[in-house]
Amino acid sequence: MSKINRQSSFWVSLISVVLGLLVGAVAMTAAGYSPLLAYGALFQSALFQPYDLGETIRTISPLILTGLAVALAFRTGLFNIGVEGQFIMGQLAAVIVGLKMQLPPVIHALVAMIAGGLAGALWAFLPGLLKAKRGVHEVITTIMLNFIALYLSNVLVRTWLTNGADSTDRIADTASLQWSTLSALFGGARIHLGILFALLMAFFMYYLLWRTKWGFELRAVGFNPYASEYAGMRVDRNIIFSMMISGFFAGLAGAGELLGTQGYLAIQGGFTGIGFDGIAVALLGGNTPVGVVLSAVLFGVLTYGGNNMQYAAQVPFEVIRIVFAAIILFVAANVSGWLLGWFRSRKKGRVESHA
Amino acid sequence: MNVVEMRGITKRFPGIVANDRIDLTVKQGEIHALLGENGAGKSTLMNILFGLYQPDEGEILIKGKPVRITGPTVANELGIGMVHQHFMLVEPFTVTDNIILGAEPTKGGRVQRRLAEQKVKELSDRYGLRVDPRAKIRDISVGMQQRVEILKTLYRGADILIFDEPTAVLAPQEIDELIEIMRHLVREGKTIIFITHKLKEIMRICDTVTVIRRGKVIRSLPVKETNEKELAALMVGREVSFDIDKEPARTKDPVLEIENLTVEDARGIEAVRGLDLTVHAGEIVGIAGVDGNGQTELIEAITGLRKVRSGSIKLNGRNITNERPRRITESGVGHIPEDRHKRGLVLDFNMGENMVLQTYYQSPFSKGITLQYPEVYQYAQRLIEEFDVRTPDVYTPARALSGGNQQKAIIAREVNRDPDLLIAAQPTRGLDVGAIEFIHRKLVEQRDKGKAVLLISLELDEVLKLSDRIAVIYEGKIVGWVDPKTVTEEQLGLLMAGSTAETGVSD
Amino acid sequence: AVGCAPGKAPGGKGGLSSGLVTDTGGINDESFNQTAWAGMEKAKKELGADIRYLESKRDEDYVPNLTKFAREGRSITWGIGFKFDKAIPQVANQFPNQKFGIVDHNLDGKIPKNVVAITFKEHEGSFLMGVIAGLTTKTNKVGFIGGISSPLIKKFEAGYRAGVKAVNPKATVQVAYAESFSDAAKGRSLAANMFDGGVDVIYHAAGATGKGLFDEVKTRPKGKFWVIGVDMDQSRLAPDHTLSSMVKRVDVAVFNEIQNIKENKFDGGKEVQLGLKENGVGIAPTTSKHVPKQVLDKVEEFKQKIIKGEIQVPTQ
Amino acid sequence: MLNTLTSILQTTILYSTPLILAAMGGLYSERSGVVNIALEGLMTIGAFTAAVTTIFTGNPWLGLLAAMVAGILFALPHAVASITFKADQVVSGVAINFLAFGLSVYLVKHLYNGAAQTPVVKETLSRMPIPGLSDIPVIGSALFNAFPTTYLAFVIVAASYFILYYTPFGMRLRAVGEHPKAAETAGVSVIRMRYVAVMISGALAGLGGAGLSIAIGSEFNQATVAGQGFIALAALIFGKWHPLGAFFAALFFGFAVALALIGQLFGWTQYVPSEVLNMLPYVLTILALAGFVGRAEAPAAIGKPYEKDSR
Ligand SMILES: Nc1ncnc2c1ncn2[C@@H]1O[C@H](COP(=O)(O)OP(=O)(O)OP(=O)(O)O)[C@@H](O)[C@H]1O
Ligand SMILES: Nc1ncnc2c1ncn2[C@@H]1O[C@H](COP(=O)(O)OP(=O)(O)OP(=O)(O)O)[C@@H](O)[C@H]1O
Ligand SMILES: [Mg+2]
Ligand SMILES: [Mg+2]
Repeated sequence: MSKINRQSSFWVSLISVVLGLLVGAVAMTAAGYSPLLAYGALFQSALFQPYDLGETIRTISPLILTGLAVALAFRTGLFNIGVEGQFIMGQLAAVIVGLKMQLPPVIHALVAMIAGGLAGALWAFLPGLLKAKRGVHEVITTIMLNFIALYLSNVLVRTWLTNGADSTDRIADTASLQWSTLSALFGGARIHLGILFALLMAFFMYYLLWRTKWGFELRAVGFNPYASEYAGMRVDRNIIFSMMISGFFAGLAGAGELLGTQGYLAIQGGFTGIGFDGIAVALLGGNTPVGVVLSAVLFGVLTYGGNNMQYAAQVPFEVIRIVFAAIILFVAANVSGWLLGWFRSRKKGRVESHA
Repeated sequence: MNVVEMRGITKRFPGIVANDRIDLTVKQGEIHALLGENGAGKSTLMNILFGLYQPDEGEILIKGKPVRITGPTVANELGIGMVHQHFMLVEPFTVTDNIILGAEPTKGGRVQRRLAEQKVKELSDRYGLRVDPRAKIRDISVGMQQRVEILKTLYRGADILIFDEPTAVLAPQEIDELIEIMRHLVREGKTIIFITHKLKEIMRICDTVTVIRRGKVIRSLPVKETNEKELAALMVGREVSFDIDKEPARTKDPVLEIENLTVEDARGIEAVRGLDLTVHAGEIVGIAGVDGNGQTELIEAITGLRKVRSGSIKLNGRNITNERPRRITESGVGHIPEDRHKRGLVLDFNMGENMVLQTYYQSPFSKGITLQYPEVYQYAQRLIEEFDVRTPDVYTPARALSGGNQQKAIIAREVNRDPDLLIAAQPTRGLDVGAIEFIHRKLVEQRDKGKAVLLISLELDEVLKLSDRIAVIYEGKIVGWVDPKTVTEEQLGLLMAGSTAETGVSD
Repeated sequence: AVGCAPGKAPGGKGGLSSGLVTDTGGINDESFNQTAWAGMEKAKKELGADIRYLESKRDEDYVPNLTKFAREGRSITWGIGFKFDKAIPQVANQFPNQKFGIVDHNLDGKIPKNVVAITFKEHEGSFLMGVIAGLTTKTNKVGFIGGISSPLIKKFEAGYRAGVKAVNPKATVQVAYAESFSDAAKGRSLAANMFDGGVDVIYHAAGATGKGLFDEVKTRPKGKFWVIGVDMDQSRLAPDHTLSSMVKRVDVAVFNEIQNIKENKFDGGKEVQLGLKENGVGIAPTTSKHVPKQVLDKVEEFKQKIIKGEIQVPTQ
Repeated sequence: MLNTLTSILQTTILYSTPLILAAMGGLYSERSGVVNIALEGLMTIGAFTAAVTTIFTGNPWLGLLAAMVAGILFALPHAVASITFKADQVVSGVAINFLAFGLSVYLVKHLYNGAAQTPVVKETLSRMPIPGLSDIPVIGSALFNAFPTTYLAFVIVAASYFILYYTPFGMRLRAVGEHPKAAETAGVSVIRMRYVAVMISGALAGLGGAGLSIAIGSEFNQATVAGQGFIALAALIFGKWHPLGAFFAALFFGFAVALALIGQLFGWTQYVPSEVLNMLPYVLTILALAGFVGRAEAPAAIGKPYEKDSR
């Protein structure tokens, strides 16, 4: 796990991003599209209009949280591939609170968010427990729990939350994370306060892991459970704890999406993929809070702007996924570090030969 | 005839020249010792000879012919085999599979295990290397694992054998056996390069010794013309004292009292069976025994890392049986673990963090829920200076330190917590004489401060030198107590092998 | 907040323009998105409308996609599929001067003035499929495979059941839901098990899951095992085994509304229900290939009864 | 009753075949020490290639072959990144998943006029009864009237067992995954073994994917694989990285799916909602893991890039 938490420098990441965009350009050119037109449309639509900017930020918010969820687990030696399921549970809990409880404005939203976070934490508790007590690989349990969450959410929407409808009613306005002043600022976009939660959690993760004694334990257990046990730390408890915090982040992501963006919960035919994107966000961000935020911004911009590429340049959105893949590969294989090294040595060689 | 000639070998690692224009000449049929401090460059040189590393400069001649050894396969073809410092054995494989790996006899695409087992058997009979061809590596003793390593080289027809610190992990009997084996091999016409930190062994069986310091050859000379003191001085670059000035122990109240202790190992087999042991304040009790007789489980039981089946452990009169490690640590137990990489350090944490591994939550390192990093680093800085841990700074990850310095750091941490009972398990394994000297002094210091020290070591010398009393462990029981001042190594060896005590002092 | 001023209205004859936002199935989904687009293309050809579409990757994309067309000032912006039930009113309220259309949902009656909601009486079409199945089965066992158990799909099931019952009271209907619109393997397994259990006609409303049904039936003897398709004429998936398909004329609906706009006859705030009477649902033209005349006559007879209101087809 | 058993068995086999193939693929890679979370993506690319090739050539066998080749090609970047460039293997696997998914859907849209799925594959592989055997009651029509991919899967499981434990190649592969340095000193090239293993894994996962698009199903769309690669990965871990273990784990999963499906046909949905029935496979897997499977011993060197110059 040491390598996975390696922090790559800003330049290395930036070069990887540029290389990744180049790969996308090649894919587009090969298929006869115009990359310039496409990328132009992408960035223009993601950033230039207040409305789009607001929507881009909205896209970024859950990515930060699911990225943090994966990153925190990685930091503590766990692979939480179940963010997707914890996300769904977060949505479910938030919609239940949003529909079934009556509370004053701000409090209602807060309670719903916390309920979502806790539901995610609870959903991550089981894999944590099984890992800690029975040594069951968390990858299997979390994959299974993703599917269970999906079906559970669907059956509850259909039977308990509605009278057999496809989607629930809208949550009470008191529970909404949308803030009209903010939306108005962004041309009526669905930007919502979820972004504040996301940034807050990024700071929380930093503070927890690197400033508190619990974080010290979590990291120690992640790096070396045997030495942690020797040092008197409760390895099993820490595994469960870290799965639950990870799940909490994921649950918040789901709750934020529900209370801020959607406002209702619908029957789902499959996963949203925000949880899986979180894996990529975390890895690209080197599993640090700041890195996660930055890579979520990148992913968010590409994802939201990518929708416009098809419209403006007829380029299928999927080329964005190819770009993601290339960026991740380049960062992971440290291709840019390698290139930089090669470039420097060439420059040095030239200087020497001149001397 | 010179079978191996290495000329002007240089190998650089980032930030260090591990081998600096080294010349080494090994004659046919000799046992040639390589001696040097930790990090002197011995393993690096041998890895080059075995083709694992490529030298930056220099040339190698085997049996007079210049060669380029680009990989272990080439080395094998040249008749070079190596028994590595850290065993190169695949744990879940059988002995036979490990030996034939990479050179499997096949028929119709299928590995001929029957035939291979037969070959292994023949080889092991011929050289007196007892192994069970069908046993899994993870189930056999370290000694047998080493014999498997030797068989691996012989199976490939090696006649130049490199042994990198083979005795560091062996019990005395096993060392004797190994030495017999080495003599046997030489009689069969093999040549051996032998790395060890133990001067006694060099004096016992080697013909020539080459001393390396900081990557350079200091001297190469026939063993007959030198002695231990001179070798030690050559190696370290100064005089080394072998004797510890030890005043007689001033024993006080019992600190550790163990009664009728039973502990199971990882596989659920009883490893400690009704063991009794008492350690008093102000004494060092050594535990002598062949590896695998319950030492590990005993330590783990005392420190709370393993559940106790029955019996009791008391510390300063308080029952600590089956308490959590943290409680036990807090009640005054320090522990230098036998596996420093697995238990002792979080290699990816920096030195500062490692120095407070057990105490991070206490004042002044913690305030409320937050860690007080300035205090942590201050404290670590102090320890590092006090114990002469060689590290660039306290922010350096533990992984970057040499084995000796890692060990010093652990000892600094444990001793500084000022525990009433200090458990030292294999505290000097693999370390050079300089480091050993330092650690021995620290242990005696603790004793003199009135602490109880429990020393577990496979190194008989060490046990004899440091202990005030020696308990011999055999099959999970203390089978006898001996007085280190009067007992002979032979008597101790017999006891360790399970023969009932006829001499010895009672508890 | 009211959306910013509509941009320059896209060209097209008389400024007629229309935007279509697909649900997550995409434009060429061999289902209602594709049919809807066919209606748009007809509008382009016959009415000179400027047409564009946007595909949604996730449910969250509906609103920004609709907003995009609204801001462009398109004459009408469509949300295709019941999943737009929350997005359409939201955007319609933000852009009160723009027109919108939703397919497959009536917004529970609370339809904004600038929205037309188009629903289909799938149960009526499904009833006819039930008639065909009930008259075709030799084993008196017929099957239904649903995608996700949702009210919309239950409507198909209910109509089908009623149809079977009306012509063949002895027949039983075996029902299964794959809980997925995309798992062809599940669809195939369900179909295989139904067939092995004696069922000889299966109707589906399961999207791509239903394709497994065609994969399975193709491997079975002709003339003994039958399937019935949905949404479009699916006969080409298994020409020798497809009895019929229940087609939903989303294209007609979409085209009609665009035409209404052109002729200034747009009538928002209302649900437009398209049933057998309006030719919004019906049986595929290829039905006559395997279904004998007397059965087709029977189907026609029931169709007329439903149109006249003599038969009320249940919806659940 | 016997009929039901046959049905359950048949569905089990149908559903587990792709899982078995992909899990066998994962087996090679992971036993050599390379984590393969890319199974999902490799299956995707296999399914895509098989469908398109079969549509173009009309020959599903060519489709299978092409899927294997494509699987190998897509496993290569994973190998290069994680073996040569020593990238983190999880990261690189995740990247492959993105790449495979993105590229295949991108190409489908490009090739077929923006469609989200390929046209229907006409010449799919169909069930191949084995004369004689397929007439055995109960198991006959389930086991011996299966898709060619199923027979392939069975053969590959048996072959993998033999290869891993009885051939030099398998011994070396396992050694490389347990203790690469030991293998290297014994003259085995760790790098080459791992490359080969990852490529085999691509071929088999590609084959598993092909089964989905040209045997069980007859098209490729973005939901064709839908998480089955991850389930295959789970089966591999569940089966403790052993060919037979993974095989039975995949069968177990298929069996649970079969129960859920057949349960519906028995009208169990009167008592429980169909969503709950469809949860069954996942719940059963967790119960099995928690109840009696427990701790799994991964290959010791798994996930660790091999660096020659280190200890
Ligand atoms: N792979 C490597 N990368 C970087 N530095 C290395 C590497 N291997 C060895 N070194 C450095 O080279 C020097 C020589 O190491 P070597 O292992 O050869 O010492 P040694 O004499 O065998 O020590 P010991 O007695 O502890 O076994 C050490 O300072 C070590 O730090
Ligand atoms: N990959 C590497 N990169 C950098 N330094 C390395 C590497 N591998 C080894 N070293 C260096 O090797 C040295 C440790 O080697 P050395 O052989 O002295 O340890 P050791 O005494 O053998 O440890 P032990 O016997 O406990 O395993 C350290 O100085 C470490 O920095
Ligand atoms: Mg060494
Ligand atoms: Mg050493």
